[in-house]
Amino acid sequence: MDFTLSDDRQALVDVLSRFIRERYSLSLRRNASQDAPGHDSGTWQQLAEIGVIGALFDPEVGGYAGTPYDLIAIFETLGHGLVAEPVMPVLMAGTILAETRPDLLEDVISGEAIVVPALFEAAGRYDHTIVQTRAAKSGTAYTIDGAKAVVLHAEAANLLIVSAVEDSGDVGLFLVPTDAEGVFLRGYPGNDGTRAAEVSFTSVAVGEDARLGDLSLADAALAKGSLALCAEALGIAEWLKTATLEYLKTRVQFGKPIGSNQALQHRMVEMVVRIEQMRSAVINAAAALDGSDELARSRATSAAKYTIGTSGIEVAEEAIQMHGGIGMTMELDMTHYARRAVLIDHQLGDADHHLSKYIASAAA
Amino acid sequence: MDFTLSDDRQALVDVLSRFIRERYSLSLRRNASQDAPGHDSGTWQQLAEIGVIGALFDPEVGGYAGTPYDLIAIFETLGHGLVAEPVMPVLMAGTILAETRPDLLEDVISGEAIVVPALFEAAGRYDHTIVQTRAAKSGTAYTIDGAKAVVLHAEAANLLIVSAVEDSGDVGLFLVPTDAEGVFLRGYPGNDGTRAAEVSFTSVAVGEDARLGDLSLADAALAKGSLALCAEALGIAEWLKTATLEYLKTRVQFGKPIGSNQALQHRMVEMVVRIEQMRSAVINAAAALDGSDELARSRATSAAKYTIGTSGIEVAEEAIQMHGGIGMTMELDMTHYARRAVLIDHQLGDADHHLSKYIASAAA
Amino acid sequence: MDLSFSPEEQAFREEVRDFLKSELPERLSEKVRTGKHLTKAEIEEWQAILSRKGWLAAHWPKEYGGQGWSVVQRYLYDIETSQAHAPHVVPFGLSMLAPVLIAFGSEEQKAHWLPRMLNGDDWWCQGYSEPGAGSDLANVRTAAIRDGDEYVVNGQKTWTTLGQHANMMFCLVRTDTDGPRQHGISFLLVDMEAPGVEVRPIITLDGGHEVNEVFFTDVRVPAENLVGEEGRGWTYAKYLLTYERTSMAAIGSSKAGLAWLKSIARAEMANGKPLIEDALFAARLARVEIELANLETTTLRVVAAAAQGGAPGAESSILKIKGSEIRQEISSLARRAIGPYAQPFPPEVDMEGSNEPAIGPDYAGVITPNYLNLRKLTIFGGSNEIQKNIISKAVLGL
Amino acid sequence: MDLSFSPEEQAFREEVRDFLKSELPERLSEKVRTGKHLTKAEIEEWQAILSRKGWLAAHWPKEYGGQGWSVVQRYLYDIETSQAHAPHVVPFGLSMLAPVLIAFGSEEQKAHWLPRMLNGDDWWCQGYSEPGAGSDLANVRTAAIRDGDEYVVNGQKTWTTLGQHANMMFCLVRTDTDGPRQHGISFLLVDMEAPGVEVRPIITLDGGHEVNEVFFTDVRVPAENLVGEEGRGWTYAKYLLTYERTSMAAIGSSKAGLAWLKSIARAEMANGKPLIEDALFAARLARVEIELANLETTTLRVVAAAAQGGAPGAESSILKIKGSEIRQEISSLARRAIGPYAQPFPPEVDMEGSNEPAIGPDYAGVITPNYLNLRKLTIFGGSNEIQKNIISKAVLGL
Repeated sequence: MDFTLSDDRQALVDVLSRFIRERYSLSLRRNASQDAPGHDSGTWQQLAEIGVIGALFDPEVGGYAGTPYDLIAIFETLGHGLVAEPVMPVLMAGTILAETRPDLLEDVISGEAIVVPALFEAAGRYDHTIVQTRAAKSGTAYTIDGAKAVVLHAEAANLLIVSAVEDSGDVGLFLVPTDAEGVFLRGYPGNDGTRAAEVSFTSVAVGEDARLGDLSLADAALAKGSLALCAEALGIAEWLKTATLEYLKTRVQFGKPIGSNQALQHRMVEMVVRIEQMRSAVINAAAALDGSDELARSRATSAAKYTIGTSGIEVAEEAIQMHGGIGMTMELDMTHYARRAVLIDHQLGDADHHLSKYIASAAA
Repeated sequence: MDFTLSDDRQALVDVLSRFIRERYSLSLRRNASQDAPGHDSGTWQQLAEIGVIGALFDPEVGGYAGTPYDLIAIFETLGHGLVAEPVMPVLMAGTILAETRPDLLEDVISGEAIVVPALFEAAGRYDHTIVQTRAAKSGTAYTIDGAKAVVLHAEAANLLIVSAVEDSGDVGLFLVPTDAEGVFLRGYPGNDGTRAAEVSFTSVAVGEDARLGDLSLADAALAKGSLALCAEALGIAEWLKTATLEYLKTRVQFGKPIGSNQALQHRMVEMVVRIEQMRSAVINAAAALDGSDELARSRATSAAKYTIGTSGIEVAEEAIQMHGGIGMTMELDMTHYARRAVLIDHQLGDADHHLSKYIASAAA
Repeated sequence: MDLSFSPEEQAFREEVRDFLKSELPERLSEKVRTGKHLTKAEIEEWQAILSRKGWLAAHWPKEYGGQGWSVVQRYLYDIETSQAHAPHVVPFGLSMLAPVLIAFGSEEQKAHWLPRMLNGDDWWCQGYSEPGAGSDLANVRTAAIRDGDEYVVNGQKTWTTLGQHANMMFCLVRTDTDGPRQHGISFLLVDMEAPGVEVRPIITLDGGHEVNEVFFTDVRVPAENLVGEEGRGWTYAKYLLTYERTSMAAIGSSKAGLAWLKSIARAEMANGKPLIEDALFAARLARVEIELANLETTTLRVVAAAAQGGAPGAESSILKIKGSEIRQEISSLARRAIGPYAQPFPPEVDMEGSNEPAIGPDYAGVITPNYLNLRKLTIFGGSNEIQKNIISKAVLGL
Repeated sequence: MDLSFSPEEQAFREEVRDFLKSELPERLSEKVRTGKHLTKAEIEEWQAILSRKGWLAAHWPKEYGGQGWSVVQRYLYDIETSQAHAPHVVPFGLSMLAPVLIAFGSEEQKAHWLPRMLNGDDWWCQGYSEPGAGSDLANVRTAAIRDGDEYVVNGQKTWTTLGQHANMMFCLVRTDTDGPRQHGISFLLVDMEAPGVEVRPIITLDGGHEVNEVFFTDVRVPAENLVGEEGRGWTYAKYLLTYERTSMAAIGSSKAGLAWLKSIARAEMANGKPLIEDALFAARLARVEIELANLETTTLRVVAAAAQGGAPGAESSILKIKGSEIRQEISSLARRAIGPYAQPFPPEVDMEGSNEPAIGPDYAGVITPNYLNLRKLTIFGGSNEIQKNIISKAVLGL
């Protein structure tokens, strides 16, 4: 039993942390999200160069790491730096490509290509199995019609992995270039500084080789994506804790640091307890993902996303409250972390969604 | 709009309060609950004499008051004194008798007779409409077979009002003497100091006139009983607040009153806020009961029972916690109030039961 | 005990309803209902309608152009206007400065400023908070030094709500630095268009511009703009803080918000049925609805006590605590209700109305910003922590 | 990072399981599983079985008859015994006094008392708390005055768990009233059968008799029963308080309690279906199950740190806080689960087993008393408020 990071993993975290500290900033993040492509291409290239993209994937498919423990190390660090680059979507898409088109991964790992999944639709809410987009086959080609909702970093992508109902009634996954005729992206900034888009497909023609496989390929991608979000939320929560603690110690009101108020001290302790539990939930999810028990994996992933969703928001709200008025302003880095902490719950299924999944799997 | 007590009502409260202060005690209460009849007959007679039983009922049926506002004044006072007499069951039974056998009320009001309802069965949990006890008719007589669960103050009663399925399949209410042949009472003290019994009926023969009417007669009785429990819980919560506040001011630890701890101050404030909301919930239920809108009555009753159930337990648990070690002992009056506060939630439907009812009525 | 309103009060309520039905433009109420921001012109449009009816300052004494409404009437009016989604009247002049002027202002000040309020001539803002002071309002450092017939003001105010629209500010300034710090504070009326006044926006975490910083550099203010006596400003400010406390429960806003939330929960689908039928979501909705019904009666109890002459004291802090918690909970539930569409940040055009279709359901765009914006409720107006300190001390004697 | 146990640890776990399967009498485990109280004889029966196996004091160093288990082994042992519903070993001698004796006792004391513990000759109780002291353990007023070869002890202890069974007590006494109050405290072993010792029961709010008051009137204690140096008792007591902190998370007890709760929720019917299928109840169950799974890993992280030589510090207060909250929540849910049958107070015969049928379902009788009894978890052992103060100071530096 060992909860420490291996030397390799620690080295990667150190490099990534230093890169974020020295080369990334919230102003760069803010500017990038205002317009397409919605992220900073220079940052992306550098993330690829220092090996972060490669570390998402297995050596078998050309990556450098790729275990669930690598993922939590990377995403906790990205969360701590509030990096708004398409790492999580690329992890998901890459996970699908690794199974289906490993030849495409090389360009992804080098940073030349960005592939993101487009799996959710407006009518489906958090359920990716509700699909209305259609892929009609004629001869050796497919024609795709439909729309995908809140596709994270769609504008940054060269390729989308799109779920669509085939003539058989089953749902398949298709590789669709974002610049294909009939693909329309309506991009927007997110309330958390992550850019996304509504994506519509009107008679989009793709070849037979665009079909990657069926929807079940998405399961592993969604589990890894959820783990990544959980780890990111953990990094954010740790950052919020540090910032709030610092504020309690330095902010003077009525002649003494506000941290001398016992009521705030006890609430701060509750925040710390929550964050320790969040960390354990993330570790549990990683361990389950590392194992082979399908049910345990699904349960631990949902347990983690539930824990992160509820506690992450509590931490964010307490951080804002304890900062008082200044905590209401965009000027403060803290509020950007808090916004992201809240919105993470709205990606890949919120706490309610995952609690229900957890309960259903217990009954199963 | 007026939230003050009328002069008559205030006078009744004053008399009852003085009686409790001067003549009632927790040791008397404790002794009485150890064995049948499970309450103190002397106290009961005096409650009748000072008009408390009569004040439960309408002048039309021989009582002196009987509005929902009278009920909350009486039961809040009884709660504040932690009186464990069968007032609430008698209110419920009397409400049914007032509609069906007003001739029997005179003895109830004078304190000579005690009638209590036996409406719930083990399989029904909090749902009184699930009835397995049967009343078979032959000629002009009924034969009753079955069992009732946790019948409050059954041993104190001369008569029970028993729900039973008739040959038609409908459920009727029957008046059954506790000393009738075939009635067996297994009495026990409650965790809250209220005595109750498991009651079984084996070929119990009653006459045709024992049938009071159908089960819907119980609705008004249950609503009034719930209101009474809510008001009692309010009186208990107020008592717990006062006792805890006093303790915070006088108990010295680490050289200062524990009430100087801001963390406890803020929790004490939360207790106060809860109790103000409890009081409003009780008033809302009384107002709805006073009105004629069936749906509003059901909703406000369930809202109050839900509020009382959740907040009453919170108040009790906080009172114990803030008293520390001494709050764990039977020796302290406080713990008896706290136990009753918790167990009230288990009578006439708990917070979950009433929240579900509330939601169902909203959908209706 | 009697929870019903008197026939006169019922009739009044009907009158308010009728007025709203006929006079409140749907164009405005629809924006309010769906959480959109109103422009300055729209707010002024509604205030002019109220002014014509004589209801813009109805809570004022009759002699100054008010209706002399009772606390119960004011409560009913608040509830009805909120539930009809009428725009909020900007309270700074009408509800915050006016009572101070009426109680402590000179005859000249009353004669000059009160009719201008009724007429919509001035847009007032409040200058209490200063940077770093937080809930410690007596921590006033903005200096006003007497120089002949004028004060020269230097310093900074912050959290000035809608200060970008204002032409006048009432503010606390320090006229004396000796003695207990509450004593050297004075209450001054400052022309925002005077040289040396600079207003800078504060963008809040919802991305909105509602509050501002205001800088004073050698701003000259006529001495006649001093309200009451020099050095007594803290007394006036405290008088104002206890004024209109029952409105802090925000029952009307919460009721309107809850109705809107329910309509959203009926429209959203989760697991193949309307979200409002989801057991966990329905339970949360029911809990907050019950809390709100309880708080409405708690508020009425305070109102009734005030109507019988009892001044609402520290108990009204209970209304502030619970009222803010309920409004925040409703806004959180709305955010949860819209699922993935909590993510898109609405461009300005969406907020103001545009021809482009909304991103996601048309109600979704404002929900997350509203949730974020309402975090302020437990911070501003005396944070909930401060309210708990007040109750602990004043009510519980701890 | 590696969450798995080593092959050796896995093998150890299997060994514990096998032992429990073959040696733990079902008569005892069934009582533990269903929350019944064990008699003194039953506790001693189980301790004798453990003693024969050499596991009664397995955590002791080998030289004293222990197994020298690692922290991981101790953790696994705790989990397995709890989940198998083995009776709890009375910790006062074996886990609380013994470490102090081993660290600070004389050779004579170790040679005399430790084998007697393994042999079950003594039943130890703890004499720390005094009336009115609460979580302020240094508030010791029981006086021990040296008189030749003896101490004469006068005073009172309270909350003495299972003191009614004990023949020996280790306690803190005041041997010096000058100087800082921590300094005059000594650590003394007292024969409970000595003249002048009186034990009076405290009935707790669940109606049970678990704790006692102990009065000392001119009790003469041989000076050889002083542990370590006079005046250093506070140091020894604190050493003991930080010992075995990870067990405060009570993971094993909570897991066993949760399993029992689920079996009850499957048996109880609500609205025509098993309670466990009720959406609100299922959600509460799932929440506490998730919290527990998280806490288990939090505990393992502390255990792993300790295994690598890091001493569990104030972080273990986190385990106490969360562990007690989870156990209380499980006991609350059990109370809710049994509905109206939370009401009957079980007569003594029910607790000890009798031929009369239970009132209501057979699992119901002990549930409410257990819920009430477990309120102690957040009060005793350093209240959760004290734990928060500790974390605030020691971990957060506030």
